[in-house]
Amino acid sequence: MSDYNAMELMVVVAARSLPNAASVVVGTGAPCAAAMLAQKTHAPDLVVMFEAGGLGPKMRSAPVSVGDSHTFYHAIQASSMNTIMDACSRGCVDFAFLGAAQIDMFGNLNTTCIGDWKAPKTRFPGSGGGNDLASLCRHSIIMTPQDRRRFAAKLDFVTSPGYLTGKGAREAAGLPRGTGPHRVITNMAVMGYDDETCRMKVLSINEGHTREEVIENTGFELLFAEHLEVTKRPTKHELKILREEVDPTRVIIGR
Amino acid sequence: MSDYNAMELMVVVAARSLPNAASVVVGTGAPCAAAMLAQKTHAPDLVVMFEAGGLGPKMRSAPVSVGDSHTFYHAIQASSMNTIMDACSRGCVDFAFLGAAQIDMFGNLNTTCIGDWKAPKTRFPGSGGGNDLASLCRHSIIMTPQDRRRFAAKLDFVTSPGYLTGKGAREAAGLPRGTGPHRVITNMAVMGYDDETCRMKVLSINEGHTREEVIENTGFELLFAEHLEVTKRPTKHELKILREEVDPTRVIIGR
Amino acid sequence: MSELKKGVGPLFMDPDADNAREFFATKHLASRNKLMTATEAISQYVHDGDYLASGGFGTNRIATALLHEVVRQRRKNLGLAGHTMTHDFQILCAGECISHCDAAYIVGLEARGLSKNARRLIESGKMELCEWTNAALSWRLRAAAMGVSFIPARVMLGTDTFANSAAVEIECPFTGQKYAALPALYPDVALIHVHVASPSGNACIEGLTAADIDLASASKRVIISAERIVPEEDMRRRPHRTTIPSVVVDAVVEAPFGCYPGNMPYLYFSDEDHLREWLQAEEDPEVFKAFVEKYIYGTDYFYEYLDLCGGMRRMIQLRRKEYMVDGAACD
Amino acid sequence: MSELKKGVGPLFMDPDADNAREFFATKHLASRNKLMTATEAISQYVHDGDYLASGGFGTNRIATALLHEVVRQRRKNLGLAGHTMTHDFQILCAGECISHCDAAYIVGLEARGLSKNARRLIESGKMELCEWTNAALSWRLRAAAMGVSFIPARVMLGTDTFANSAAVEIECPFTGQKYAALPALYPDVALIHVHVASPSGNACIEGLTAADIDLASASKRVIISAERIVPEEDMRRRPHRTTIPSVVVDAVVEAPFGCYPGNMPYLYFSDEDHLREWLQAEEDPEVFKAFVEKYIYGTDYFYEYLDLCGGMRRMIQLRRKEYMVDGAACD
Repeated sequence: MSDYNAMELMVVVAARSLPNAASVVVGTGAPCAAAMLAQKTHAPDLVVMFEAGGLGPKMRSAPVSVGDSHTFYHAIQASSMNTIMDACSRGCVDFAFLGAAQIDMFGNLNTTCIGDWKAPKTRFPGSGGGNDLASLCRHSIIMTPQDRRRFAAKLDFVTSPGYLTGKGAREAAGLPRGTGPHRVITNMAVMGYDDETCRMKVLSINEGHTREEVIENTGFELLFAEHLEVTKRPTKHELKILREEVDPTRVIIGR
Repeated sequence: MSDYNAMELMVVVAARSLPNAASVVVGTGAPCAAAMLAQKTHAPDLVVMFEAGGLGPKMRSAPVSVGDSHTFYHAIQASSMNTIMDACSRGCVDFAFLGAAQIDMFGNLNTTCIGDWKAPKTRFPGSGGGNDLASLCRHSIIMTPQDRRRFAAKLDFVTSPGYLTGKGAREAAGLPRGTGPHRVITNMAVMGYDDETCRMKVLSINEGHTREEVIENTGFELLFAEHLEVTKRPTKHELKILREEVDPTRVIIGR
Repeated sequence: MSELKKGVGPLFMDPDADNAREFFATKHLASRNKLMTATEAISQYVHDGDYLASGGFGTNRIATALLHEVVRQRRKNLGLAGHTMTHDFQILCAGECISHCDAAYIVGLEARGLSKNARRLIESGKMELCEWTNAALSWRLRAAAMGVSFIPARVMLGTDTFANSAAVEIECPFTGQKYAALPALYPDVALIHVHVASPSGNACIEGLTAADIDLASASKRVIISAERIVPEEDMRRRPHRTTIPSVVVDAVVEAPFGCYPGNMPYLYFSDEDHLREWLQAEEDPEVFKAFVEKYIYGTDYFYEYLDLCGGMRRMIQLRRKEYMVDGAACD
Repeated sequence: MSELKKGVGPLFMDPDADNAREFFATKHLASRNKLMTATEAISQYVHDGDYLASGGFGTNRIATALLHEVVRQRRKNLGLAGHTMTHDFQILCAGECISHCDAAYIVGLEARGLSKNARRLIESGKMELCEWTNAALSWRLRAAAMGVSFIPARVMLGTDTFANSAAVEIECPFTGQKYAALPALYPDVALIHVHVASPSGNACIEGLTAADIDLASASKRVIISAERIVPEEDMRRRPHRTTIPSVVVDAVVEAPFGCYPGNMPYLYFSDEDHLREWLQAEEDPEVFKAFVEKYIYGTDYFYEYLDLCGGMRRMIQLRRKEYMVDGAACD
């Protein structure tokens, strides 16, 4: 039916959400592919950063680690973790890509454990730089598959802050003014956050999926945009660049 | 009478006060000459630092500025002001040489102004790194000419901390435990500090000077060591190294 | 203002700056030859119960040769600073060396997957954890490097990460802004792999420094492993290129390919096949036991491990792979 | 615990981290050609009333060419971060540009003596001062670079320097230890001279960095002057040598011998004769007026000043003098 897969669409949507000359901290995999695609399409001046210290590389291929040599290939600077984290804290970084094992309606993220923290059923890596980026960068973007287990009513552990308990809660907690979750990009839909309630709101639904399917795969009540749209499909040009230049071996976008 | 001048003696005394493998932050002029002399005599492993960032240079000649190229000639590291100040704060630095326009009986120093601070009769440079080194290094050493104006009962401005108001005052103020003034080396005498009162105490008097002369040239009451000695004169070897290797142009030790 | 909160996590190390100063006062600063074998360095400077920190970042510029030696010498009850530990954490878990850990990123190997053995240790409750973030741990090291017992930061606030950390909330005396106060972290010993070092320990890192500059200053003892040892004068000729000064270093170990199977910037890329082999071996505890026996306990020197992994042929392949990232070798 | 004290000095700049973040959000990060003349850079980025900070240390690696231009364009009512300012302070005082100053080391030229003109300005009460120390100012810049409104330090405590600063005492929430809380310092504009820069502003400093790495991050605008401009790819080939990244830089000015009469590490030594000439001219206000007229107001470009001071012949002498410090040129 469609001439692209779910991951390709997600990467394209993520790429489009990055304006030119903005700065973004990315991880490996899909976020990095999105940043590379943005650079090769509408955002040639996008400044890409990695939390281990890579600042503004000219990436030829995607890194396997956020600290490997790809992350500072012909970079502006091969710096340090502190340099990047300081820049985030100082307010110099516009976007951060984050992942999570669980996300709630306010965009809070769990990457620490399933079950009780003291005796976890499953231990995950923990915050890493996730809490830092979610706290300090202006906008955070999540790319994740959508299912009820992951989109949870209550997190087993709040590793990284979304809007916490709602409007004003970040500022009350001491987090920098004017920061917070921005987009959630899944295989089914693209979501933002309601200005008033800070709750997750579906902005567009991906081709081949339905509103009902999105609701079924979410463990909490979603808001929907008044003018719900179909997620704009990738252009031929975007797909060509993504497939031929960004991820020619299809490690990220699948085989 | 003597085959050395007052400055030569002061430099030699200062050099002797620096043990091997200790670390010392020095300024230009006499302190730097003292450190160089120590390295060329009993303390080859003395680590010399400069507040602008020079760490462990192999100095061929004395710098004109604490930040010039001499201060990191074949050094361990050409670092930063923060690197040096952090090391002092961390407790890695044993000695610091300081100067002053005024010094009181507790070794407090004024390098800021004469007269009222708001409308000074004379404005001096201020703390520079002086307060930092006096606060953070284990022992501070002053080299200065001795006169009543300089050795003052009350400072016009306490720029850098000696023992403040006496025993325990540094710790009460929040300064690091076990730090404070160590020696005052003048053209007339060598002074230390009394363990109980933290007041300045004459340890030895330089050849050609008297106890009375020292008292006359001091604006506050001095303590005297029980066994007051004559300052040990420079050896031939020390003078030879000082004159031929450390300061062959006699910029520091005079012509 | 709302009440100021406190994390309930354990504070493993004393943040007191005066106590740390007393230690640093005893540190021998003289420039001397500190070259020794990995066996000697770990034997002399890493003791049971020590709090350890590992340099680099995950699989990048990690001190694998030194970490293997920690396992080989069967150190136990170590504490650990866990800012993005991946394969390094996996190695220490293989030896069950760690009993408590300041955790920011552990058990995972980024996109490669999770370490089953490390998860088993944690899920069985054998390791006491305190939660932090990567930035928090790097700033805790910076506080220690600065000789102050705490530093304010704007991370962790409002989350369970904070609640299970040892951070406390404070207010800025100038703005009233709420901050997380992070306690200084002075590790007992740091293991840092570098490109080049002199026998006295002047070390140069090329590429990302991660948190290693502060780590080297903050740690009570520092063991450097280096791809290459160069004469003192080579380092002193360009003193602005010294990344870690010899005055903070206790031991220097020559360890070519000492970061394998990790990625050493400009020199060799990570061995993804071997990292996959580790993860696969961990699927079965018995298989993994044999795996660790073969690669670590069964070897005396790190070069034996390199030989078991394909030796020079493999190293040259990884070198070529790295050059394809950046055609220009570093000089 | 005894009562916590507060300095009574003025806080010239807002330490609020959220306000600073709002500014940094507007900063244009794209890599573009920022090359311009000193005239253009000062005209565009330094305004009357701005709070200025000068890189380097006293007479070493200072941005003389840019400082002359600030005087030439007759900027007034500037604030100043005065961590070891010597000849740089002297230049700005020659133009009577400064109305308020965070003072750590001013009016002196180290062992060379005191600037009579600078002293006259201060002793006449024409400059509002707040007292600090070198470390305090460098840590205030670090706090700003870290995006926090304050940082704890163990200096100034118990002295009149503290009393006449804007620092306040606080207690460590972990140890109860008393600290001086230093407010973050975000200068409006920094003038930093470097060895090499690319047109986008990737800059490399060789030798001491003084406080310039934090200064470049902390400042709202950054003007770089460089001995040499190199292609972007030259800087990007060894990204670990970048001292100041282009993302924080607003303008790049080519200025060979741009630190004269200061000392540029590895390139040329300070001109002690000319520095003496400055100090001597200041002995008589009329003589000094003519001196400043001749050397600064009477010139349009910095190279005219260099020519007045002996031109290439003199520069080559100073180059030779520097090489005698270190026979090996830097590469």
